[in-house]
Amino acid sequence: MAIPVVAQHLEEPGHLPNKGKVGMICLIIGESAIFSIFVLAYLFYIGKSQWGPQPKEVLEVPILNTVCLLSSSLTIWLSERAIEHNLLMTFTAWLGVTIALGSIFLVGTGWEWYKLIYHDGLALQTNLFGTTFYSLVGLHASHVIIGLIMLITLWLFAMTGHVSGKNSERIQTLALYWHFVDAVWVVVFAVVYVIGR
Amino acid sequence: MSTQEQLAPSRSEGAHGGTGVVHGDPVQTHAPAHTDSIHLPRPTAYPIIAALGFTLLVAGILTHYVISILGVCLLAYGCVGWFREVLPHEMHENITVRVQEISIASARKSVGRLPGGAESGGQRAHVGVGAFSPLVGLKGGVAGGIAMIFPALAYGLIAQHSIWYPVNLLGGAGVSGMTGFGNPTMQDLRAFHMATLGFATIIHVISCTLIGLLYGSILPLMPKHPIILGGIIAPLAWTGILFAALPTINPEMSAHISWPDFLLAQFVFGITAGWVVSRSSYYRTAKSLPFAMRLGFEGGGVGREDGEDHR
Amino acid sequence: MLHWMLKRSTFALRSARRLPVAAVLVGSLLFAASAWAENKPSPIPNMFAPVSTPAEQEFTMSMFVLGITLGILVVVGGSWAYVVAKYRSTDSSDVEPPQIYGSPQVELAWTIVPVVIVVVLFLTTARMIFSIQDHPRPKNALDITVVGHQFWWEYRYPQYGVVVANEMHVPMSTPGQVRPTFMKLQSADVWHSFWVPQLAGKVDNIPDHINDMWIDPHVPGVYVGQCGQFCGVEHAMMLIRVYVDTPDQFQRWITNQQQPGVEQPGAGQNTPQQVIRQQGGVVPTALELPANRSGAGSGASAGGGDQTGAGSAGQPMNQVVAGKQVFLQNACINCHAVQGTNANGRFGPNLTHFGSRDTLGSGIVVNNVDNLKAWIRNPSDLKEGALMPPMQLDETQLEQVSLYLTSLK
Amino acid sequence: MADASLPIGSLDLTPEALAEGTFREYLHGWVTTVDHKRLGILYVLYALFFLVVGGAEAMIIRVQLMYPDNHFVSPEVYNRMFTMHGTTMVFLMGMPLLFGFANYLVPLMIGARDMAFPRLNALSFWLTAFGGILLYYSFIGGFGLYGQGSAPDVGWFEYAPLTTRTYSQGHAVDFWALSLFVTGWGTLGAAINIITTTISMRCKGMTMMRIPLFCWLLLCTSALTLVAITPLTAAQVMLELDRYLGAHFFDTQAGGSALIWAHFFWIFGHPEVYILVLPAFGVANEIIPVFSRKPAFGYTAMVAASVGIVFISLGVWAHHMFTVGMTSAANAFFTLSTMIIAVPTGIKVFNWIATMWGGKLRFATPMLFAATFVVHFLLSGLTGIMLSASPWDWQLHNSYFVIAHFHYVLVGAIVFSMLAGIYYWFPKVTGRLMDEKLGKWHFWLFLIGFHLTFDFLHVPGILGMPRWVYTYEASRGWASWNMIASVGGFIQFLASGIFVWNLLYSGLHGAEAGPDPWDAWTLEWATSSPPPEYNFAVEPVVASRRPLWDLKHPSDTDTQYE
Ligand code: HEA
Ligand code: HEA
Ligand code: HEC
Ligand code: CUA
Ligand SMILES: [Cu+2]
Repeated sequence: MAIPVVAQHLEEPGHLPNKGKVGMICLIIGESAIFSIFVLAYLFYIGKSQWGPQPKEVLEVPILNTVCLLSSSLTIWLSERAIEHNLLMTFTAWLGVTIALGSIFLVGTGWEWYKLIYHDGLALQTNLFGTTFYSLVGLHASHVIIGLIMLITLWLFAMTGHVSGKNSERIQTLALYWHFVDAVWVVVFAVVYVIGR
Repeated sequence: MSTQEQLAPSRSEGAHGGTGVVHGDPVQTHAPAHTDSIHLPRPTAYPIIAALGFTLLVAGILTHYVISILGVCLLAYGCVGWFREVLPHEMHENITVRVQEISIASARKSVGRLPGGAESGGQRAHVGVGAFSPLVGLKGGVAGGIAMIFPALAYGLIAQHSIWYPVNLLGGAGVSGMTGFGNPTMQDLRAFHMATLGFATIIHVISCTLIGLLYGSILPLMPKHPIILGGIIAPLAWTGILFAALPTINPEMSAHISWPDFLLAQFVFGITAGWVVSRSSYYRTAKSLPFAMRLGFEGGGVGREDGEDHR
Repeated sequence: MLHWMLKRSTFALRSARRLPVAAVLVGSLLFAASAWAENKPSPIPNMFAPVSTPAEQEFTMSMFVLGITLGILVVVGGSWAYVVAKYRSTDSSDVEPPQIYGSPQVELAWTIVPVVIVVVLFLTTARMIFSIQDHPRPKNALDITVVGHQFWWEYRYPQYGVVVANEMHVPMSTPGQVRPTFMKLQSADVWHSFWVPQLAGKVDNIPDHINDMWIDPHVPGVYVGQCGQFCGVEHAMMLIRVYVDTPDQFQRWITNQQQPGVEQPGAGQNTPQQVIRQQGGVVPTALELPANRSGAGSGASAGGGDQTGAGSAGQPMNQVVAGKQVFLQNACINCHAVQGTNANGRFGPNLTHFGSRDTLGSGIVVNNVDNLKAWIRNPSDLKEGALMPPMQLDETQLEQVSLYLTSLK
Repeated sequence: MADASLPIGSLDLTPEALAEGTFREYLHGWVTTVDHKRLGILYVLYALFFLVVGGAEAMIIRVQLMYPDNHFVSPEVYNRMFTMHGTTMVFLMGMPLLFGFANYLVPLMIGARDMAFPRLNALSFWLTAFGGILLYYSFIGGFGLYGQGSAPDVGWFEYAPLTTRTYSQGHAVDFWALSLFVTGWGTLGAAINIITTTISMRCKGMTMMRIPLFCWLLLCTSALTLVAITPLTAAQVMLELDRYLGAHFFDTQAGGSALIWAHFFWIFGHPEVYILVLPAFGVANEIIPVFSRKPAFGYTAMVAASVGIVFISLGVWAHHMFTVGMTSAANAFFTLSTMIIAVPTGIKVFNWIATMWGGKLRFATPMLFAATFVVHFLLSGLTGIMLSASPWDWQLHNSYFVIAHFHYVLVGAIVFSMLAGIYYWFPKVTGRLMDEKLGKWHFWLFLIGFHLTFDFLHVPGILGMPRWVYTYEASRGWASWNMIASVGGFIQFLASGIFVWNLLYSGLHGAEAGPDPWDAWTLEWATSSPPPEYNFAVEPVVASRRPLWDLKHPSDTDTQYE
């Protein structure tokens, strides 16, 4: 009589990927598609504005912003590592730095927009450049905001002592999102400030 | 009993994120009276509240901003509630397991077999697995492809005084528009063109590989006269089809082609490829099987020596 | 080809007993192809009755693809029918059939065969695409700019300085006298699509994009089609009429169109057919003129157009002159142009030679005084959602302006 | 082996909570539920409701087109009808139906206790539900507040610039864009959930190459959803930016492009049709083997073909745009990529036929639907190939031939397959069998109606009848074909009535089904009908693709052969 494979030879359920991470990766894939469409629209409309300010005339390359945002990817990675080793203080500190860097980025973007709107007279309605610029950069900024809200919540929990090494998987999932936001900025930066200018 | 080993009870290691953890001792397979309880996520109204909030938020754009404000409030309420539902610990409810034996059995007790499976590679059902290899077909295709170059070039050289003639015809086939080869003159056809050479090579390689693979998989299905089938009948058939269809596919090519010579080249291909394929061991195995089994649609059972499985 | 297809289809019928599907579909396609495939003007815009090179090539293409797919249908559908018929079983014995998991070599075979078929199909299609789309434009070709508007068509003849609406005239093109027509397709507002199946496949009129298309009809007559892209309420009533004239008829027509609009006394009672004959146009043969839509008041019956409005026969000239005044003093001129007057609106159809048209409202009804009155009284009666407002004229004004417009030959 | 018994489920038809609760509590139970089975049922009921609504709209269309020059409804109403019909059927019927099936079945089939994210699951459903309600609210609310406009009326693909403020005043377009924006997030959530469940929640021994084909196809569908629904969401955001904030994405007067909307829509739209059809394949892949008494032929090839379809289908969208004036090279490219899809789909069709070959086919109602699904799909695929030959498509585009093509898939293949699924899994869900006699009536009437309608609609297409026309002239020669099609439509309506009756009747009075009425092989049949909240009292462990086959034939298990 044939004896079927016995259980020991089978894969252990523990080998299945963490569902939080899988879910987050799926979300990121979906979001990337959204961004691609906006990027495509941006690329398609480069140079097609019929009137109003052109990118060359008004855009300045936001070096500081970019540096801040990209380095925040590093800091959040450091905090991920810290929590994995259950170093709560380090974790909280690096998380704080990440939040600070993200906030600087947001303020910088706000400042840039302020200048564009009140100084250069470029609004969403002005021309195709305005339309695509504000929507693409705004889309990214809205993701930064959502990310920041979540990071701040996490930070508050950490400060009140509700976080421990056991949560590190969830924190990594959140960090994944933040990495994604940073990576998207690279694309947005390339498209808006390098190709588009 | 194999049953128990196979669907052996197990204790979950929490890999399911707390949604379905079995508590208690390892379950006894033969103990229907076990009364464990299982944790399932607790029903919650927060998702529906959040969904309603989001919808109202959007609906406000369409109607009145007050509705949006209401939506935002609901959304925030839903999110916070949801958050507290999963943090710090996921809320769950205990469901008591009320085991009742479920018997899984089929009235269909035995499984039909077709004889002769042992030769087909020892499988009950994957006909040809292990024995059949697409490589054979590939080899046949390559061999045929190389072989047919000679009659084709010879034809070009003898009849048209240029080995580029057949190359240009083939290369211009699908690409008359792309290579700017509309309405070619004889001069054009005899001269050397890099583009058509490239296209011709691609077309030749792809089609020879494909047809070779096809030979590799189909000839063993009809193993009686491989050379007649693969070498003569098949090339005749596709030349006939091409003859009928080429005026539509590519009128220029059809106007310049010499069909007898074309057919000759096809025979060379067919015979070579057919010969290579028919030397493979799989081909020889397949010879002894009935057709439907060669096809792999039917039978090909493992002829197990004992009658145990034919209860 | 047809014969062969017919044979195949009866084969399909027999072999596939449980394939009513195939039979019906194949049958009706063949029916459609053969029953109406008369390559001449027809009120049925049948793509299987082409009279112009692009349409003919598309027809060849379609027969080729149809042939191949029918072959596939017969083989695959046939084996389906065979399996379903052969292996249905009411046997309730306790034996399971042999368990087969797969077979690499048949699977390989039925992957490669479709690949080969696809390659053949693709090569053919590609050649057809290039030969239709990238057709070189001969020097003597006629140029027309076709502008889609919400629910009507504007045709500009840049070589002649002529602008007409809704009824397009092109010369016929014969092997002896090749004169294809090349069109530039544009849109004034939303997305439309120009489609006259017997002449060529459709090409879209897109606001931000100019498209090209060409035809070289061989048989004179009137060809119908309609807008092929949803463009608003009256998309259904955005009809197309293409008049294919012999070269000298075309010459006479275009010369007349180049003249400014002059009202011709007493012409109001002419039937459309007479009008066309006077203009040197071709009388539509197999073509019925559109019937009156209900909702329009009284009026001419289908196909005839031989009754005209009561009292219109032999109208004194002064009615027409009065009508001209009505036209020029109302908002009409904001939207409509009549060359030779100060009406030069661009929003609505050009009315310079309105009287020489067979139909009004982009082909929805016969052009006669009654229908015209009904139209001007309230365009939405005939064409709900048309972008011309009801002009609030009284009955005498209506009569006068209608007489004036029909007199513009 | 007759009493091979397993403690993996329990028969518990009336939990006390339910039996004793008031109606209010009962309702409360449904709205707060996070149980994948209940949500699955909700999805399916919701979809069936909208099948009726969309079907009613289709009937209005068919009545209107029955005669030439008909005046049953005004052009404005007609335009609303087909727009809402298309939108409803695709977004509120098709997708919820497939997610309903996925929700109910995927965890059961892979031996899990619930979806990966049960609360997200609830959120997804309710977003879909409220989005649909918002869309239908446009019939009343669209008019009431802002004067012009009512339900969306510019076709289900909402081509720009007809959707700009200039040409569509009122809020019809906004209702379309925003309510589908809402359902879009629901869809995305559901897709994420299904993917994560299949990847991370499998029971022991359930390797990826052992999950039932249905799960594979839903995995593929969900993956496609991730990258296909989101472009639509993005495009809708742009459209609303245009309409509310004065942006110029699709505003042709300010240099915006109408074409780019078309591209964005079809980048979504084409994968969308495969999103709809892949689950239909999945259902067929479960039913055909069971009723042929053979395993699915070529499992690996089926998986490969499905994955192949996912990738290829991302690169073919412009076959909906052959007439927009692309370059000839682009037309050729999209012709090729479109035709290539025939290869993996062909593999599927052949494999289904091979699965039935040599089997013992039992034509119960599920199998009737599943077997005809195969031919319908074959035929509609072949008309698809005709459309993909772009020169012919220049003629056929936007004609009734296209209508016939896609209804052949959407109704003949997808609806047929989904109905097969409903007949097949109804006993699992309710514990009762559906009535066979009514089922056969339903099948034959629906089949006849379907063929009368959609076989004959190919013809007016060839005779030059464009779609979206609220009426046509008698002289065009389209009248008789439309008459036949309308009659067919009414027969479908009748048949659907029988179906609804069958659902209600069998739900209450059907024969007891028992856990495994079809003698099937996947895990969902290893637990009671209906399954308990926790699906399996003990987590199952499997060793092959057909765990129940192994149980039923312990001396001849699959494990040795895979
Ligand atoms: C689920 C739905 C579904 C599915 C599965 C398909 C499948 C296919 N469709 Fe269809 N299609 C739609 C839904 C669907 N379609 C809809 C809704 C529209 C219209 C949208 C609108 O305008 O509103 C549309 C429109 C549409 C168009 C645009 C028409 C136009 O507007 O001009 C085209 C053109 O190429 C097309 C082609 C195809 C092809 C090639 C397939 C292929 O996938 C078919 C492949 C299958 C087979 C070929 C059969 C099996 C294969 C074999 C037996 C192998 C052997 C065969 C060969 C070698 C050919 N479809
Ligand atoms: C899954 C998708 C799907 C389904 C199932 C259907 C089903 C049907 N469709 Fe639809 N259709 C589309 C998707 C679908 N359609 C799309 C996307 C469009 C394009 C829209 C656009 O261009 O914008 C379209 C367009 C479309 C048109 C073209 C309109 C036009 O362009 O002018 C037509 C015309 O005949 C039509 C007809 C039908 C018919 C007769 C059915 C029938 O099969 C319907 C049968 C179903 C029923 C009849 C169910 C009703 C059941 C009941 C009412 C229960 C009864 C209950 C009791 C008695 C208790 N459809
Ligand atoms: C607001 C602009 C507008 C005004 C004012 C207007 N029209 Fe029109 N008219 C149109 C449009 C737009 C059409 C095309 C309608 C269609 O076919 O959908 C049209 C069509 C017509 C046609 C049919 C043309 C054809 O070729 O079929 C006639 C005749 C006509 N108008 C006459 C008049 C007269 C007479 C007046 C004044 C009393 C008038 N119009 C005022 C916009 C206008
Ligand atoms: Cu113009 Cu439809
Ligand atoms: Cu498509």
